[in-house]
Amino acid sequence: MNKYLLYPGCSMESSAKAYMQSLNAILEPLDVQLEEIEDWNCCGATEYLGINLVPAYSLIARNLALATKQMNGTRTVVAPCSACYLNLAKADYYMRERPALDVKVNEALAAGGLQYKPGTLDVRHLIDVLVYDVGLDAIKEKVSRPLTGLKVAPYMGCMLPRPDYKHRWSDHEHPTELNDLLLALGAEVIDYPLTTSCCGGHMTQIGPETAFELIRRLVAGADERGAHLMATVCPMCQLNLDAYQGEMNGFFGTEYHMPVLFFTQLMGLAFGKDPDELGIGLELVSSRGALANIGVKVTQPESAGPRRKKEEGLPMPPRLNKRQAEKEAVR
Amino acid sequence: MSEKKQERVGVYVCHCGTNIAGTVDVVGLARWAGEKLKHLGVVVAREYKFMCSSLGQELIEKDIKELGLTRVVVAACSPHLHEKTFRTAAKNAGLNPYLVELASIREQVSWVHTDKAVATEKAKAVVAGAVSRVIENVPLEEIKVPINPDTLIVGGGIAGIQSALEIANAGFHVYLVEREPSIGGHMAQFDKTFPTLDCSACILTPRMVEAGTHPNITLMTWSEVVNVSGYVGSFHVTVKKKARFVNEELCTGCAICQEKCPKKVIDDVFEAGLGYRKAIYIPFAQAVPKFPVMDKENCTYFIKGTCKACEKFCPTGAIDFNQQDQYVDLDVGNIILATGYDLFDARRVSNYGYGRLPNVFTNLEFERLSNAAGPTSGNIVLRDGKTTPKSVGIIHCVGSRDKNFNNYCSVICCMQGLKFAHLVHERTGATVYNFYIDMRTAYKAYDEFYQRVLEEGTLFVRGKVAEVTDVARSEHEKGKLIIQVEDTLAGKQRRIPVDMVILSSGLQPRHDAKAVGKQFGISCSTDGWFTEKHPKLDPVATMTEGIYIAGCAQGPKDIPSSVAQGAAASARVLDKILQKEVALEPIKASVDHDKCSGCRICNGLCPFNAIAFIEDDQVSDINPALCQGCGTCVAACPAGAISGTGFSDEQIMAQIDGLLFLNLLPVEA
Amino acid sequence: MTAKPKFAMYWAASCGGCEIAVLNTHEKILDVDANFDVVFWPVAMDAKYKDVEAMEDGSILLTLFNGGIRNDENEHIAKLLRRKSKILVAFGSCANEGCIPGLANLSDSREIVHTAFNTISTDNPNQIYPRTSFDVPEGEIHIPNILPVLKTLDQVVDVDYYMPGCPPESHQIAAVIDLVVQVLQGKAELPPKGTVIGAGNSTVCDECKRTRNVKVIKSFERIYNMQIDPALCLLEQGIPCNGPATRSGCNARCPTAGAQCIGCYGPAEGVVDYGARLMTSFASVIDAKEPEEIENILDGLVDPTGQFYRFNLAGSLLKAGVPAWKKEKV
Amino acid sequence: MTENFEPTIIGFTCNWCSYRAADLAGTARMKYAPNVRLIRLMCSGRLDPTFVLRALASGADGVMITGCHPGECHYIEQNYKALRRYLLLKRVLKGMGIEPERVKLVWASAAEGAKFASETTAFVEEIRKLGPLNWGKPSDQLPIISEPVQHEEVPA
Repeated sequence: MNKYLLYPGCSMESSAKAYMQSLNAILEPLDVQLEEIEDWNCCGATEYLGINLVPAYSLIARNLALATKQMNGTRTVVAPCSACYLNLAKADYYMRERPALDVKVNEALAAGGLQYKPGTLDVRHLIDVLVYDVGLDAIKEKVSRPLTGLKVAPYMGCMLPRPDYKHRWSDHEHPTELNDLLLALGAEVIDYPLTTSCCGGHMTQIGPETAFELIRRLVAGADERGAHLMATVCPMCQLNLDAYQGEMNGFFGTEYHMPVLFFTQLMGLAFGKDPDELGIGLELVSSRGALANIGVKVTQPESAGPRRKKEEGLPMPPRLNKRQAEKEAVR
Repeated sequence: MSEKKQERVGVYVCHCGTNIAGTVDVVGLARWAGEKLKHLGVVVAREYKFMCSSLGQELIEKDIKELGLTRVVVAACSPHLHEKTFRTAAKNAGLNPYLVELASIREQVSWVHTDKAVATEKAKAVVAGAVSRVIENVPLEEIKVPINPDTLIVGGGIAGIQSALEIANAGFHVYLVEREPSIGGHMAQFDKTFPTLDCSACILTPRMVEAGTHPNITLMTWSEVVNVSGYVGSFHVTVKKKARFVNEELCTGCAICQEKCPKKVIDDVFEAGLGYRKAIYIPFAQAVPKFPVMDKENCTYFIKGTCKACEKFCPTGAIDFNQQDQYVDLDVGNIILATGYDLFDARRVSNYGYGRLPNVFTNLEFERLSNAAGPTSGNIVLRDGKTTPKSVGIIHCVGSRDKNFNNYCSVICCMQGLKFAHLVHERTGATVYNFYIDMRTAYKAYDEFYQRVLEEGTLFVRGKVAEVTDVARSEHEKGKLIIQVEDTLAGKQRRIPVDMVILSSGLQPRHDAKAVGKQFGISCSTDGWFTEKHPKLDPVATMTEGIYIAGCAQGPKDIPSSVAQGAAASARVLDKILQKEVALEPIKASVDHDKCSGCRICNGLCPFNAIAFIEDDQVSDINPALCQGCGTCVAACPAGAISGTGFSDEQIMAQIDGLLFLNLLPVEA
Repeated sequence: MTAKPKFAMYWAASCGGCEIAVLNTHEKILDVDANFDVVFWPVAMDAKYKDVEAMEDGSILLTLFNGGIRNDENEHIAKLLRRKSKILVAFGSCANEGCIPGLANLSDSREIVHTAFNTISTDNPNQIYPRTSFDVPEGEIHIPNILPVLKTLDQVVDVDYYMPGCPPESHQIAAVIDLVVQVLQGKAELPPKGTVIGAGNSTVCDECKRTRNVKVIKSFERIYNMQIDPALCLLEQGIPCNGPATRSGCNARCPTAGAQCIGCYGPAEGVVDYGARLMTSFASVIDAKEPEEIENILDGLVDPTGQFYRFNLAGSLLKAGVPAWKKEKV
Repeated sequence: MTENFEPTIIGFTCNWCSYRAADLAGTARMKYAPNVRLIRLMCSGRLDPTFVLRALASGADGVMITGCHPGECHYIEQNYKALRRYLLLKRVLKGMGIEPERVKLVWASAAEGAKFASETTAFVEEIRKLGPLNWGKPSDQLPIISEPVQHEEVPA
């Protein structure tokens, strides 16, 4: 029995419901127990650290401080989200590196009657725990419906393997953890050199055009290399690639259809779980077709792609199509 | 303790121009020593501008003679610089050299402190320490050991070959031990050599042949040193001659066995994995010696028990499947290590895609690729074996000058990159890009070569390559390798599509360098290269007497430097041989048998096996010739039965008290 | 020889074991009586300090002084006997190196008194503490004042010979008595001043019969936790045996009996600090290179200070009654 | 007592690494605290705990032991012996009531002049914080046997 503290992070209850559902579904067969940190708060995501360090770190450290209260037997905090994982790990690391910061943060925590001694906890990402603690052999054992014939693009995302504070990952540019896991599930893993390229992060909100290009590269790369779907380990990556795929297509005038599932969902499938139980079908780019390759029927209705807010106020011209514009420019 | 023996000590304070006098009140210091250290036996204390000058030395010699000094303290620079100078001076004046102590008031005082008062106080303490210590010094005589004129050279690369020839030509015997089936080393794999572009084989082969046929050289290839004992002058070495399964007496090197052998194996040593060899093989045409070796792991007979094709066809019946490894014992006086380097494993830089992207090659692979005797007979083609590249990118500093891998510069890559650029250009007319951090083309005629390659039209991009990928972002990138790099001269990101990428993998210490170092009793630097005695003034000697290093074993270097070092090392060895005997520092440990209770605590402590246990008398004993004088056993003996010359308990404790003398003054007053 | 030469024996801070060891020489004690006129020996006979004070300086030929200098009475008598004696012998571990009483130097003298008069082991509800002087109808009475640290004899007065052991082995005492008698009869010479007598020059291992090999210590054990190989060196079995650093002369009694040597014969000839020798030799043969490993092994040494300085503390560099550098100027 | 207190420290160096590091610091004119007075040994393996005890007993406030980095010992592996002795010595000092921090082990290769300088200065500051050792104080302190000290239990 492996027991860990869980820091779910905001998205697990909203945009990444499917991640949470599928995670819960595979815990029992893998004999893993996760205890949620009580009264956890936002990790500050990718922005806050860029704005004001001390409050940002204090915000993160609060979660660590809370976690220490619950560590009976375990000192490992598991985060399923890459951004959460990185932030928690980062806070722990820099508090140790910079005593000054440690002092300031602990002053802040003290205000809430909390304190955290850096190094007390071991912050790890879900896949790290599954691959290295539970182990690929144990996972293999549980596979009852191998994903044979399903071509998967393993997408780790950019935040997970770097910076690698505790030298956990096989490689920083081309980590193999996700490949190995998918292979263990029987899937056919395509060579996907983009595995650690950026998904655009919150650029979708700040500079959509930049984000679209980044998303395009990832989707196109997977598509050209014949992937049926992409596997991801991070809610934000999934959200960007899934929810913005339609807009990206519109922007470039392309017609990619690349479902993006969480690796836990694929594990669930391989363990013979029912797709519904795994939140399959919640994705916007439907995996129905892709999963048909391994004879998995997705019962849930195919969603109508990204739901847009009803247009209000005055009409506006459609978004400029870059390619179109170029063609016209030529003339 | 010191009061009882009345020594007559002379203290000499050096100004070292202003180096010391600038920060230390040398005159005051000398006066202080003369007055305050009287009770220790100081009879004269002088200061002088340059003690190391002949006049300074004469000053000391004169006092020794006229004032009958029995001990001398020179307060000057570090003993590592001038200890010898002043000891010799004392010797000239008839005083045992080991009764002289240097007090380092330059490196340890004047150069590292600024406040004159403080510096002077510290200098006083240092001098008091030296005076107290020198009183406890005892006269020592250098230990002389004979030098065996035979020499062992480990590693048959160009450096080792050079050393061997120099010594052999001087008329002394050399054992040249090589791990691989043939001597020649990396140089034999190369095609052309920079900057002159003369063919590597053409200039190397004659040397190899000379080494192979020289009456004074015993060549031992396919062999490894398994044990080393002894000390300078008389090392005992055991060499393992791995079974060749070929009788060298009978073999004529006709290579029919190789021809007939049905088993093809990828040759990842000589062909750098780019070509094939047979299970029984001669690594390359010009191999020395010419005898083939059988690779037991891959030989069908050893695996299945049948085949023996080689045996059937061998005209002289030289194949011997029952051959066993042999162990040969050698006695030598000196040892030269020329064990060379390993190539950095480019797969570690995963973002360059070596091992993942077929058309990414390493520098060594390219050497074979461009080599007329190589797998493609010199055709520069892609991994598919036929397509000629239209554009080639050469990436410098792969694994070198990189905090993630090796911090050091691998020295050869820049020139090698230029050489490759020239060869590609000349043979394929392809566009060539060089991606470099800095171009380093020092040494004779190197920069001229750079100019030449520039004129040939090779393109140079200054910037560390971020990534080599096959993920196209646009049509014209499709099917190419895209090199993503920041052009730091143009100040922008560039994506340059090419057909072929060559990685200038850096040089690394041999994977087993540390173990080998331990075996021969020499140390490695943090990078793993063998440590030389002095980085500038003694680059081929090591801290261990009688062991020398040459070539890349000591650090990355090109062929000319390797050859120079090989020659230099043999010059050092010849000097030892011609002296016939060598004087060892008399800093040794010895056991007082009356006090020794034979508890055997010390027995396991000596890495040089100098400590032996005498069963009959139940006491431990130290062989002075083997003892290197580290003093670990002295410090470890529970009975205080082991004493060490030069650094005895008495000397050190006296020095402690001396150094603290100033602190004690108020208490005494 | 008209009058027999005078003999004295005194105990300062000690347990009395030394006197017993002397009596334990059996009939040899008669030689003492036969050859000496015993003038002062508080344990064995009645005599007053003033009698000794009355003697003329140097009139006692031989004084065996055992016990450490714990209070000003000890110090006073030490100085007195030094004046009165030709040959003053530091007799037994206490006088030589402080022995068990010397361990008190690890604590402040106030703590010591406090421990003696007011801890759970003492029934002293009214917190009554001794006074150095007190007025009674008969007049003022004095008790000796405790010194801040226990000193060895030679930290207080000049000593002629040292005879180690807790207590010195009777056969060694006998030998010494023989020697002195021989000297008296002009048949032998006295050893040079400062010599250690009644002991060997080497260490206990010299007399220990156990077989010894190259030492590699993987762990330190406490003797009651394990099955001891009766023939093998105890240290090699992980038992911290002080034998290797302890002066020979006792015929390796303890190791022979299966218990580790605890070092009562003190350091070997010429050793400056007894504990240091043990530290350095034990540490040298520990079989570990990583700090953590080493610390784990060292954890097996419960109370290293006590292990290495049980007998030698007052005579050691750091816990000597006076700082080493002062001592040298004495 | 501790204000403007200048510690006196004895430093033991290895002839092959740290002593050369000190030389290098000199040739490079690096400045560091003047409180450390060096003694050259052939190897940190020569370091006999007696020397450290002697230094502390003779008026030093701290002792710095330096040697080659693990695995780089000029005598192959003798610095490991120094390490082990050092770790044991610290335990003994603690038992004697001396702050173990007064003795410090520093690895410095011949190339690490800068490290030698900075470590030295750092150690001097550490000792300055600890204050003077004043060894031999117990014998100066006078016993007051009639007034009990104010704590219940003292380990006897």
